[in-house]
Formats: sequence, structure tokens, C-alpha cells
Amino acid sequence: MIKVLFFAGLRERLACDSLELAGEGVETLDGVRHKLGQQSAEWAAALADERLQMALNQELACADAAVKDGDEVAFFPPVTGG
Amino acid sequence: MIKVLFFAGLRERLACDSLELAGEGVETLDGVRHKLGQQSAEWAAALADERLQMALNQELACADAAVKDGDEVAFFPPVTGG
Amino acid sequence: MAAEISVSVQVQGFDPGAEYTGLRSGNTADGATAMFVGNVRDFSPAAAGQHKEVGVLELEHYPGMAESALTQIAERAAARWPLGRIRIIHRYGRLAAGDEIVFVGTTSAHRQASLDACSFIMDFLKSRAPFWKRELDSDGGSGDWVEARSSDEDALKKW
Amino acid sequence: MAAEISVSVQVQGFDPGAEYTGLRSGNTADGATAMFVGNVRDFSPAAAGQHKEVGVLELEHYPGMAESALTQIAERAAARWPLGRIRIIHRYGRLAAGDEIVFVGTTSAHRQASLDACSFIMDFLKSRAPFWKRELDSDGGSGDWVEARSSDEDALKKW
Repeated sequence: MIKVLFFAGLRERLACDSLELAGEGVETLDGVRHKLGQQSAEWAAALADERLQMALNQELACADAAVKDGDEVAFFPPVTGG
Repeated sequence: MIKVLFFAGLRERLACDSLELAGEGVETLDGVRHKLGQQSAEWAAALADERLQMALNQELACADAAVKDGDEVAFFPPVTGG
Repeated sequence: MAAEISVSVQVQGFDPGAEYTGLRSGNTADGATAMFVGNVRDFSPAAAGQHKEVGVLELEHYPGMAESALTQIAERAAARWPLGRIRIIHRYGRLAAGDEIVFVGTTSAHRQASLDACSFIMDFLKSRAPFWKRELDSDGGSGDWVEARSSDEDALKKW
Repeated sequence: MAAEISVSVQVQGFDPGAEYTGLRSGNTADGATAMFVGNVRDFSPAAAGQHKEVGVLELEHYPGMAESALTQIAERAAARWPLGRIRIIHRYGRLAAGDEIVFVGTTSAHRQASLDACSFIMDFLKSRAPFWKRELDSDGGSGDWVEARSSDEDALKKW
């Protein structure tokens, strides 16, 4: 399984903090995003936002980063700390 | 009269904190420097140091700045505060 | 000469004076200390012109990643400048106008290194550390998320 | 929107924590505070490689001009960046290793403005404010005057 986390505005829009996703057929962060988008049009739209940032095992990562079983993935809007 | 101050290493080399100089024939900061240099070879040498900075009425100034009676002039080595 | 790095992600406030003391304690090799403190402002930068009052800010963060992101930014700074100590604190949770949000402190033998590193850390923290601000409404309800500014992303280009 | 400028040239020490409090007090318009503190190091930068111990430093200054030079530098910074408050303290007299020499603090609505102004003020202070350092010998006798560094003059070119 792949653990998926959502933060801030995206978390609210999806009404979901985190979920577990079966890793079959998912090879990259973009693959995770596509699989999640199949849940509904709302999820597809929310995850299609080009400004979304992605993290893989708590490090910022690109859409083509390889994902494997046991990984922790996160999607979130551009950060606004500091 | 023109009040002339010396600071730091220059003050020590000249063994002089300050003096009063008659303003006759002195038109610029460089003129003050030349007139002071006439006191002795040691003064001439100390004041010939090209790195010396000059102030006129407590503002950094260039050698050609005009000097008049009642002004306060200062000569000192490059500053090293901070 | 690895820099000493200390990172805290916390709910509670901090005392910049005490942080200064910590950066200096037993540290006479470094003559330069640069510090930056970010506080909650009383108006929203997004509301250009119209000074919208901000009563309370809520900061969400990604636990675990927030600490490691800040540590990595500090390590990048330490690799680039000759730093003695680096201290970063970032708060999360609810904050009122005037409250401290973030502290960055750096020490070095060279003043420009300490100031540049402080600026570098703040720039990367703004665009790379997983924190999100929301302005709560005056009635305490959930307000709008603060939008990221392109000027913050642009600020990274100078490094 | 003239910045509030406060300059002190003094023998006595100062408390950076108290200075931070002064910069922030009643100041919720500015979300950014940048500070720089210079301390007496335990070795001489002139003695490259060979760590010459410095016990005591003596700082001479030009009374009157020192205050006005620092005020002018602060005014130049205020004309260039949108600053709320500027605080500069420079000590003179005898200082021991670890003692604070100089404090520069700036506040702004913009973090980069506060950090750049702090760096600008330190650069101009180093090359334009009339202070001179002398390293006293360990037996308390008059030691050598610190030589000005060309790197300090060069630092002005970026502004």
C-alpha cells in the first residue's frame, strides 16, 4: 500500500486528510495522482491543479518520481509559511 | 581659526589630538593638510599617507572641499568599526 | 567545520533574546550573528491597498517533513557559507497579530556570510518548507488560505 | 512613511533581546525584523592562519560625527527600502572577547527589505562611520591598530 496525505486547501476540498492506496499499476507520483482522480470528477479536478506540489517520503519530488509499495506520498498547494 | 582633529593611529603618530590653525591662505582640505605638513618632516610624512580620510564639519569630504574660518576638520586612518 | 544546526517546529512561542543568547553562548570564534524574525502582520499582503484586518492566523504543517525540510535548507546554507551555528524555529497552530511565526539565526566569522545565509534560509523556507497559512475570520470561522506569491518563488533565483 | 530612526553611540553594553522588543513594540504593521550583532572575536582576522589571541579591544570614535554618520546611513537605507524602524548601536571604549560591539535592527513589511537594509547599513558602517579598533596586548599595553580591509570597501560596490 501507498500512504497518501493531503494538506491545507486541497485537504479541505477533498475532505480527506489521508488514505491508503493499493500500489498495483502505479509507478510514479503522476500515476498516484491519476489513480486518485478516477474516484470522482471533483477529485480529478482538484488534483489536476498544475500548481500542486508533491512530496515523496517527506521530500519535495517531481511528477515522474518512482513510487513503490510502502512509500508516503503527499499532495498540497504551494507552501505559504515563514 | 580652523579646528583640526586627529584620530587613532594618526593621532598617536603626531602625538596630537587637536589643534587650531590660522585660516589664512588655506582654501581646501588639501590646503589644511599642506600647511600642517610644513611643521616637520614627520608631520609631512604622516599626512602624505594616501589612505588617510578627511572630514569637514563632521562629514566625510574630499581633498578639494572648500574650508573656511570656523570649520572643524579631521584627518584619520581608514575606519575599522563594526 | 560542520555547522551546528538546531531546528524546532513547535506550537509554543519563542524568545528571540534567548535564541540570541543560545547562538552566542561559548561561541567567541564567530564575530557575526544575523537574525530574522517573522511576525503576524495586522493586515493581509494579499489585499493590496485595502488594509484587511487579520485577527488570527492558523498555520498548518506537514509533521516530519517540516522538520526535515528546514534541516535540509540549513545544511545547504552550511555547505555554501562558513557558518558556526544555525537556529531555525517555525511555529504552527493559531497565532494572533504581532505573534512571532519564524526565527532564523546564523553565526559566522564573516558578517556577509551570516546575513546572506539568513536571507537564503528565509527564501527557501518560504517556498520549500511545508507550512500553510490561513487567515481566520474575526468571528473565529475558517477564513481563506493565503495564496503563494510568485515573488517568493522568484526570490530563489538569486541563489 | 518616514522610518523611525534611533542611533546610540555608547560605552555601556546592550541587550539584543531588549532591542528586538523595542523594534516590535506596538509595531504590527511590519511582519519582518532583521538584526545583526557584531561581537569581539577571540582571534584576529588580520593574523590569517595563525590564531592570535585577542584579549581586549579598544574602540576609539569621533564624538558627534559618529552619531551623525550612523544617522545618515540609516536615512539612506530608509530612502531606499520601505522600513518601519531602524535601530543602530555602536559601542566604544574597552571590550573583551565575546562582548557585543554593534547592533543593527530593521523592520519592514517585506523580509527582503529588512535583510537588505540590515546588510547595507553594516556595509556602510564598516567603511564610513568613524570608529577605529585597536587590539590591546595581553599585558594591557597599547597594541596594534586594526588595518582596514579592502574587502570592506569592496562590499559597498554592490549597493
